[in-house]
Amino acid sequence: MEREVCLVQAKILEKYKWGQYILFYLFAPEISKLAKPGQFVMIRVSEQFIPLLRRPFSLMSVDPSEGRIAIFFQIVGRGTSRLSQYSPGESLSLIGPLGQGYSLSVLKPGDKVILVGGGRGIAPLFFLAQQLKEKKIRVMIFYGGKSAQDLPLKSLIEEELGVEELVLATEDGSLGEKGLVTEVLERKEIWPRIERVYVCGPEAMMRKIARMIEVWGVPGEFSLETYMGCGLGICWSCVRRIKKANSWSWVKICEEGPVFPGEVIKWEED
Amino acid sequence: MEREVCLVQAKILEKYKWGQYILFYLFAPEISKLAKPGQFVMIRVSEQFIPLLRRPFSLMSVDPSEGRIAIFFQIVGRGTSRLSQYSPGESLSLIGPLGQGYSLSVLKPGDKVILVGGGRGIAPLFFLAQQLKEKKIRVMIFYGGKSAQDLPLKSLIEEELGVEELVLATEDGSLGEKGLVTEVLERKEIWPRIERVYVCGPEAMMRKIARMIEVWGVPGEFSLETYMGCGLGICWSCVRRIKKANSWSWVKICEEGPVFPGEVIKWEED
Amino acid sequence: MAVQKVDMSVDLGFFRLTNPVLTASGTFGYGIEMMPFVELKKLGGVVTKGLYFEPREGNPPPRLVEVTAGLLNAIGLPGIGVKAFIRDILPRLREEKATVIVNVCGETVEEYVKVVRCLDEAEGIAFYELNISCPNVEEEGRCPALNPQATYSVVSRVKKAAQRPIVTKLSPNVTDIALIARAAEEAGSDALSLVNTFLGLAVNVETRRPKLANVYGGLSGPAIKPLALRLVYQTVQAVNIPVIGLGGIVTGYDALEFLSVGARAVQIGTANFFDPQATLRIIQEMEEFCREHNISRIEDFIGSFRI
Amino acid sequence: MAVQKVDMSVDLGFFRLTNPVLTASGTFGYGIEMMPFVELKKLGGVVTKGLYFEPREGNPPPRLVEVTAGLLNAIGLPGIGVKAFIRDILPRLREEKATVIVNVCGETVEEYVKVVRCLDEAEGIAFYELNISCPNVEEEGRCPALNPQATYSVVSRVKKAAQRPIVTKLSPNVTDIALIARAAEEAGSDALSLVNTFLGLAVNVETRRPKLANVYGGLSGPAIKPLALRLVYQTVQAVNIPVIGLGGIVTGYDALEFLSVGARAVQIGTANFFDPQATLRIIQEMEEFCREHNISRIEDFIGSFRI
Ligand SMILES: Cc1cc2nc3c(=O)[nH]c(=O)nc-3n(C[C@H](O)[C@H](O)[C@H](O)COP(=O)(O)OP(=O)(O)OC[C@H]3O[C@@H](n4cnc5c(N)ncnc54)[C@H](O)[C@@H]3O)c2cc1C
Ligand SMILES: Cc1cc2nc3c(=O)[nH]c(=O)nc-3n(C[C@H](O)[C@H](O)[C@H](O)COP(=O)(O)OP(=O)(O)OC[C@H]3O[C@@H](n4cnc5c(N)ncnc54)[C@H](O)[C@@H]3O)c2cc1C
Ligand SMILES: Cc1cc2nc3c(=O)[nH]c(=O)nc-3n(C[C@H](O)[C@H](O)[C@H](O)COP(=O)(O)O)c2cc1C
Ligand SMILES: Cc1cc2nc3c(=O)[nH]c(=O)nc-3n(C[C@H](O)[C@H](O)[C@H](O)COP(=O)(O)O)c2cc1C
Ligand code: FES
Ligand code: FES
Repeated sequence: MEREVCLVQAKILEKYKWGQYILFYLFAPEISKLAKPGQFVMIRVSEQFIPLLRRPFSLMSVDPSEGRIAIFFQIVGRGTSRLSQYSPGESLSLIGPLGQGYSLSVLKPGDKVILVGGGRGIAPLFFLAQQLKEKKIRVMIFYGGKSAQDLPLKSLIEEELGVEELVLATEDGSLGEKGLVTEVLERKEIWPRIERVYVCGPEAMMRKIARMIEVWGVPGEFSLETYMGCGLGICWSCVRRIKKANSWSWVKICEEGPVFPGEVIKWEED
Repeated sequence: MEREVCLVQAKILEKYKWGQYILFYLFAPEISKLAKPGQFVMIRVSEQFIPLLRRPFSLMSVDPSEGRIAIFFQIVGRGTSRLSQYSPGESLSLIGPLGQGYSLSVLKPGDKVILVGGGRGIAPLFFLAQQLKEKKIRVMIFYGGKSAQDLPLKSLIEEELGVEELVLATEDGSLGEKGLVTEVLERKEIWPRIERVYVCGPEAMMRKIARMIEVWGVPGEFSLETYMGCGLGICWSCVRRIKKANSWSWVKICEEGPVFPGEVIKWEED
Repeated sequence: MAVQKVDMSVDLGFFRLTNPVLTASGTFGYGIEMMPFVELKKLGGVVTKGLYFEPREGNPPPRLVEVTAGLLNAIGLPGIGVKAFIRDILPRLREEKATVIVNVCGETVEEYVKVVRCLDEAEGIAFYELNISCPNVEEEGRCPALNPQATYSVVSRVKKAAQRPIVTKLSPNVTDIALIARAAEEAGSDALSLVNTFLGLAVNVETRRPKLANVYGGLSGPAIKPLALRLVYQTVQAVNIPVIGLGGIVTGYDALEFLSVGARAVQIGTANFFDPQATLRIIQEMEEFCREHNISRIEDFIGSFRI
Repeated sequence: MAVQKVDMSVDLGFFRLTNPVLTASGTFGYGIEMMPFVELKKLGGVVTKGLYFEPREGNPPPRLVEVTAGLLNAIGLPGIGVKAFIRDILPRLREEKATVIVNVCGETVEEYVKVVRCLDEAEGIAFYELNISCPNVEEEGRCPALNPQATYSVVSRVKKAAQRPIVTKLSPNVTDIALIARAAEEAGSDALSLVNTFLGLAVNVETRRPKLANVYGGLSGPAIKPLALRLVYQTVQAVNIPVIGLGGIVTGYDALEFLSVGARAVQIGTANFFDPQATLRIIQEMEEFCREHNISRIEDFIGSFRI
């Protein structure tokens, strides 16, 4: 457990904003060197006590040569709202990289994989795609949201990731195919050719995909979200039911996750 | 007690900063119309709960024709530090005007008065001098501080107030006469020609002046500072010992003050 | 199909409030101080600053100090006394058509009774709130609210004397609130209100002296909300009389938390200090919530909490 | 003439701490999780997460919710059990030269004794902290810490069994902390620590359900500091054994408030979650204060509070 984790002040280099979505590029060389796709950072959003706790955000893009990392987040409450007010030049206190990421080592060049991201869930998949590209894996991204506004990373994906296929899905049909990303995924009959699926998004979406791939026998990895008090393994707040030695245990997502293979996850019912 | 008091959002029009001293011009037409020198406003410095309470600030300058008011403050703690971070264009929640101001009605044109301000205590006296000027009262201002940096309003006083005499005093002698403002005041043998003294500053300074004028038999008015929970007369926190019907009572400074004649004030010993 | 008009009135059994938002004693003066900001008749009720029989000076300052997300106060219950209240204040509150609830204090049980008898003579008061957390009522400066027997004895004596309904205001500084709540109920209290402040201390490390002249002070404000809510919920489960909840309420959402666990009304305290219109805003926010959630009567929301 | 080097060590009588800053149980894992941030031997001591005899699952989530300036938690004391601790964790803490204090839990008095006996066999533990706020020890889910008799009975039984000194950790949810503190002292406790968390509740108004799966949770963090400080001061006055203070400490200044009222050491809890180096920073800030105020030994500052 002697992890390499850093506590750093990271300067905001660039900021982009699309409605409720924000993208920060930060200067955090130590973290950029250690980070693996699927890992996250804990960010202190206020030096005051409100909110008190750090907030977890996936690493969305990493460039160790420039010492840059990126986070991409949606404003959903007090903490993210406060975070969205920071500007380039200001610094944020970051802890990371934390958690276990997606596994890439099982893949070999030429393999074909699917990445499915719902809304802000695209964040860790972007970083994953960067690394898959380097490994010459053929990547197909499904990127879904309620409407066009929820897919702000479309252009960046097209420009930077060079993926084989980018399928967009919106519930209102305002961009890409109309429907839930899971429905669009179902329509495409691609499963037999797929080596692995990587998923991040709302619980309901992930649960559906987990069922789907069980049927097709394709291995999948899912990035779970829970309430995280510390991100460091010391508060025991972030537990989910995970199958271990054939029984369901409460497992700390911040330490053993947030990414797990589909078959060990107990999905939350609505 | 049917007071005219307003709760307003006041936009910051201009901001000036000299070290730890800040001057804000605010757009608050209702308050500007009602305000009298010596009155104050309660300002909410954070929409979060830290700090929780509003902070009291004297009205430092008022221009009803333009709907402008000014506050001048020193950064001394959390609240003033937070307040100092606001910028022109942003708005502040203000309640005012509050309290009883200095009495001017006793004076007639040609009368000579002294205003003694220590540090940030100059604030209410600036506004007072504006009105005394209109009433054609001859004004002499004593403005003291530790060193030159503590007298940032020097130029503004010279430019705007057209006072008969401005005496500056600094403890380190870096501007004006060297010594405590009370020492400088003592050296000038001016008392016999003076109708009234208006004072605002640290407790020790005010106490010394109160003793001085008692000897000379010159009436004086002093603006007191206490911890104010509300400024509205509802929390009973702001009390000082004030002589009423020949006995000392705990009196709410925010309602019956902050300005009192010297003879009714019980001074705090160090 | 959304609800247009929400019925915000709540029935305490002995009194129907036009809405569930009252002011908390000691945080709204005698009411009239707040008239520049609040039309008093729009409130469920105005609870006055605690009144003893005689005028009182209160503690020496500092009486109040800000702490993280709260206040510590040791004001010491200064006030004008019950006669001046009836003479100078009450007529103006009546003019304003305010629902007046008088917070009653006493240094002895006899004084409580004396205050209530005096108030009984006056018109324009809806009911009384008995502040049984006043210091010095029993020996050793401990207040009756900490002990079921003492609570029973004060409340039953005052209840017998009073011609108006009585709400007993409980202290949170106890191991088992249900015990105290039941004692007050058995003594005949018509309703309960809680919480009063939590006993706290703040030290100035430079001077190594207490920040309050009185040494200890009562903690109020957002910091105490989860504790107050727990105590209110436990009290609601323990008694059959109405419970009025308070402690750290700043928003309509906060107030709804208290109603959800079964409080029939709420009081707003510290929030008045930084937002003098907090009471009106909270009423509005609650109404808004009801409209959005198709709740036509706020009473339907009360007690909706399910574990 | 300013003090160059401050002697930060404090004597608990049965143990001398290199400095007065310990971690609070349940907020620093088993210590090793925090090695990326804190050199453990620089701390006065590491208090472990509460240990039962067997491994435990803890409560279902949500287990933690943020409230204003604090947390509500109902983690439910999950853990690896005392044997795994001795086998897997303790050797690594010893390697790090950490001063190890084990927080001991039990569902029954027998379990407390069993845990302590098991730990007695192991080397590298400085002393024990008895968590008598564990639920379910007595009937009705109430914990021994709320009652002087129950406190006496657990503490005296464990004290007799244990070969190492025992610090009893008290709950703040009581009317009279002095009663409980004296019961623990009489039962032979070598020291006391307080406070554990304050019982609270938070409701999701949308769903009308508790925000924590366990319904109630314990409040910690800056919100509770004035309440904790009051309880620590009252306890110091009530007993003759050393008292360790905690509750809402975030800065060296906060820690000094506790020492000023007589605590001989402090524990840092919630602050670790948002500032993993809070403990080291607090030591530094305290040292800085001592240097600035010409205090050469931190022990000279302890108990310097004057009313
Ligand atoms: C490992 C991990 C990685 C994440 N990566 C990203 C990311 O890259 N981009 C992004 O936009 N978001 C990400 N999230 C979610 C993000 O942490 C939450 O949206 C954020 O903490 C909400 O904070 P808030 O103060 O704005 O919301 P709050 O005001 O605290 O709550 C608003 C809503 O968000 C929910 N919420 C609060 N905290 C969490 C949490 N820790 N996890 C899940 N839901 C929560 C609340 O239940 C509530 O419904 C991630 C979460 C985890 C656990
Ligand atoms: C009627 C009145 C008018 C005032 N006018 C001005 C003004 O025009 N310009 C100006 O700079 N200051 C003025 N003050 C003082 C100003 O209100 C305080 O400096 C300010 O509230 C401190 O807030 P803070 O959060 O920065 O300090 P805190 O962090 O709260 O405390 C810092 C220091 O200031 C002291 N302090 C805190 N609040 C008060 C208070 N209400 N009164 C006195 N001391 C306090 C504390 O005891 C402490 O020593 C006035 C005060 C009163 C009562
Ligand atoms: C400055 C102040 C004065 C108070 N005076 C009284 C009082 O006179 N009588 C009383 O019963 N409660 C008094 N209280 C307690 C409040 O009525 C209320 O119970 C407490 O503040 C908790 O509510 P809050 O968190 O909304 O402020 C006072 C509280 C404060 C802050
Ligand atoms: C998430 C969490 C877990 C805790 N677990 C324990 C525990 O296992 N044993 C214990 O005695 N106290 C436990 N506590 C209480 C703390 O040790 C401490 O008493 C309390 O949090 C107050 O201190 P603080 O305000 O500095 O956090 C826990 C507190 C928190 C927040
Ligand atoms: S978030 Fe604290 S243990 Fe996982
Ligand atoms: S400041 Fe509240 S009564 Fe004066």
